[in-house]
Amino acid sequence: MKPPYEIQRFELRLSGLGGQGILTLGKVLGAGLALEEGYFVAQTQSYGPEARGGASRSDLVISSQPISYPKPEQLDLLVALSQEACNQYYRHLKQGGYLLVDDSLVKQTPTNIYWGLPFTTLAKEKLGMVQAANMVLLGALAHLVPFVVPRAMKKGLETSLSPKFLESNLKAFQLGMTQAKKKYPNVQTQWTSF
Amino acid sequence: MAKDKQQVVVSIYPDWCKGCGICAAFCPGEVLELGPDGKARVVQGATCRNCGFCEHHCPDFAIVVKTKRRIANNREVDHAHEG
Amino acid sequence: MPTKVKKNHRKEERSLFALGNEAVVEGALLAGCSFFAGYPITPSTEIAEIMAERLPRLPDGVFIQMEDEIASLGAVIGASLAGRKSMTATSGPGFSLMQEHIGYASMTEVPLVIVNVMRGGPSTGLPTSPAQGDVQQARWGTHGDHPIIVLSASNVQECLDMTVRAFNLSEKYRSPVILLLDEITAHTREKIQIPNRETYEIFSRIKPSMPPEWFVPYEESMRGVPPMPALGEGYRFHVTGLTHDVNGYPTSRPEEVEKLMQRLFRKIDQFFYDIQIIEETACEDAEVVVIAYGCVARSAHLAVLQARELGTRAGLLKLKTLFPFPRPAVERFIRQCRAVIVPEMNMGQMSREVKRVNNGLSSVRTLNRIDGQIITPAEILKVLQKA
Amino acid sequence: MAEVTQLIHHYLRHNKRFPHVLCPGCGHGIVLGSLVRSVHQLGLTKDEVVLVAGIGCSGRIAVYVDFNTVHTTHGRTLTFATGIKMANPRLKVIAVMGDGDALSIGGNHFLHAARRNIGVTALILNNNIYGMTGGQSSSTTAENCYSTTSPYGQQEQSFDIVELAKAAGAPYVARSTVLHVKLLDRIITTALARPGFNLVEVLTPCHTQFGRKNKFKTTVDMYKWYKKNAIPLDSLSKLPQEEQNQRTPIGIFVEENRPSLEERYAAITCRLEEASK
Repeated sequence: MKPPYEIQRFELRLSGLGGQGILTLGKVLGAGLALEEGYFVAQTQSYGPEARGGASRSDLVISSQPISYPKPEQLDLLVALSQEACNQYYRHLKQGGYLLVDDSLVKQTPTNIYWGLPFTTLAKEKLGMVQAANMVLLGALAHLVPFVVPRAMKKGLETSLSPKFLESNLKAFQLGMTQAKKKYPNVQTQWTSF
Repeated sequence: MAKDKQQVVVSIYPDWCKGCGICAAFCPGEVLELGPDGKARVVQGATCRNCGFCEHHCPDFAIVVKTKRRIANNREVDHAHEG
Repeated sequence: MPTKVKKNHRKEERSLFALGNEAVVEGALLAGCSFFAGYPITPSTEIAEIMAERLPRLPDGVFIQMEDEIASLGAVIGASLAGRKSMTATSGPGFSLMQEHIGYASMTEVPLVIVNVMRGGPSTGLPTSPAQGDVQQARWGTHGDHPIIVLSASNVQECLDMTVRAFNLSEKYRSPVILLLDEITAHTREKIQIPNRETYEIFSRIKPSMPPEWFVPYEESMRGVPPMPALGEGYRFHVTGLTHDVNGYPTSRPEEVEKLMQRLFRKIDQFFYDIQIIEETACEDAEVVVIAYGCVARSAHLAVLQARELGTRAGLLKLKTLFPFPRPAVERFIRQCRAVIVPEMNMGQMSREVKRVNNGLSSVRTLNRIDGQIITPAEILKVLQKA
Repeated sequence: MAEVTQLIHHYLRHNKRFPHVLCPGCGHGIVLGSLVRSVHQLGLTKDEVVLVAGIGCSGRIAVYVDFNTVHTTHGRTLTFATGIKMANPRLKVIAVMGDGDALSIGGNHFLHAARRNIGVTALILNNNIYGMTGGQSSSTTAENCYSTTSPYGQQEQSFDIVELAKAAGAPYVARSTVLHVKLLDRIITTALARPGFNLVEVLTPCHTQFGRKNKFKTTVDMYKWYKKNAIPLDSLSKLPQEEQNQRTPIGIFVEENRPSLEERYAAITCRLEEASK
């Protein structure tokens, strides 16, 4: 199992509010990258009182080499699903880092250079379940981030989810990927940060 | 119990007796008393009613009440089901 | 040394993307743990939760949630006496409550494993933030002189490996073993390999082989570790936290007390090199060595590599066994280097040990952080470059 | 009757020094005798019995009998017993505790052991005082009684062990004094034969530390006081109300059937095993 890309150290933060499925997403994404694609991944998340109801955060450090320091220092990619999260963590983005927001929830971005997709709206309107927003996001990541390989992510979902939930999740994943592809067709060439 | 009245011997292990006096105080036949050494001793074995009070209540396992027949036969307790 | 290798139940290796706390459970089950008693406390709670899910599914697994941590360790000792490999997991305040029974287990030589996911500050302190505040408590928390084995882990795979090791050492030396983790290590998810049981060395306590009437429960022997029967196996003996003679009966006769205490220490001391493990990174030609453990060792690792790139001959000595303290290794580096740096998330608990070894041979720098934040590679690098 | 002492001797550890360490007239020895007779009557082997004891005078009796004996820490007896029973439910686990042990320092463990109905027979040897440490007041020292820490009379209300055990949910609760040995034998035997948490409170005199400070001239006076004061539970209601409050009822207070924790746990394990097939 050889990872498709050589990654030095890629730092990704998923952030938003409790209930948006951010912690689950972090787990699924991390497991997919680590177990299906063979990267070294260290995933941490915010614990404590703040994790319930308030802000929610999941961090991943991804590398082709063993990871020493497990926490992100300068983010390569920030995913923000709430205005607060976007405001709070934008300053942790490193120069040339990318920002991806749910533009149905984040109305004011601190920069003009960002990717925006309405994950929550898509989940609500196209799938009828707002909880699937995180899987729509995962689908988008699979298109936007070169080393997030769609096939590996789907396989990860198959092994971790019960058949009962699998179909709807895969549908959400597919939706996210299609929408991202439609809006940002040439994204892969833009990556310089790893 | 009464019919065994004459066939009983009460004996005390002086080494284990601490002289608390429970046996002497409660013995219905007044068989026992505390001797000058502070330990229990048998003063009138003949009045023993074989009630077993002293044996059950001796906190130091120092009193044995034996029937004479039992002494003659030298029978042991059946420990068949012991570990 | 006679050892028993357990038969494996699961043949193939598996990979898992797991929390440090999950890895502890995997390690414990791999080592043959079949009894867990605990009381929920952040940030160790996942260990109890996963045990509650897993143990009842094993043929003889027992999970019980007790009323507090004192009770938890009491139940663990009871289960271990009854022949089970047993463990509990806790965090700072709960660890304080366990001290009484750590002493009891030490005196009665009951094998067991305590995982303490450390948190910051005295009292309730910083419940959800990382710290390394219990290092000396793990060593000296209980009253009276006693030997103890304290291990630590710095990444998720090590959580598994060191839990297995903790069980092995506790069974081998009939001693409580404490595994110190921190919130970062316990709450980081990483890929782990769950090894094949056949390839893994698993020790179980040695049982007496002589007939019960010849059995002397705390007999003096070369190894100093008497064989240990389980309750109900026919070897009836007395277990007591009082100083006891070789038969286990309480004694206060000086010569018997002295002998017992000496043996308790000897059984750990004489196997120092079996118990002690360290990990060296870039140490051969190092002029400055960082001595670290737990999550800080990960920061230190990155800092050392960065320092090398910048031209400083830096090295990392990662402690995996905190106690008995790896004096010989530390002494070697102190002689070799112009400076050693001990970064830790407390006010200097391990650096005390290092300084005791130092005797003025080199410069010992400390780097302490007590605000619930991990020491970053950049902070260590700064000290490294100045040292 | 000869078999009584002979029988007890069969269960004693003769390589241990006798007479035992307890004071003259201490009732703990009587309880030990009763316990041995009960074990014998039920045909339990020495190997399957685990006697777990706490700290204090009561804790010392474990060492004298040839069972599996564990002398634990102060107040934590029931936690060890819980671990042992859950680890090996085939063992007959008996916990011997004093009043200070079980109800002061170990009060919480006592409540929880009763609540979870762990299969342990708990004997609380209640002498209303801390004996071994020199006669300090315990949570069962009656109001206005004297002790070294209540030199002007105890100002606190005392616990009623039976009521406490009932409230905590123990399915078997009984009380006797060491003077009422026949009752004691009967309730200990019954308790040992039952599953779940069975509580036996034994009133046992401590003349050395309690009696002397509270106007009992001799040990025997304390036994006489038990004789006068204790009353079988079913006779209690025949007394006038004000006299009822003066007397200590003895007998069986609760006798119910409730599945023990280890039985319920085994049922879960079974269910999970079935489901996985």
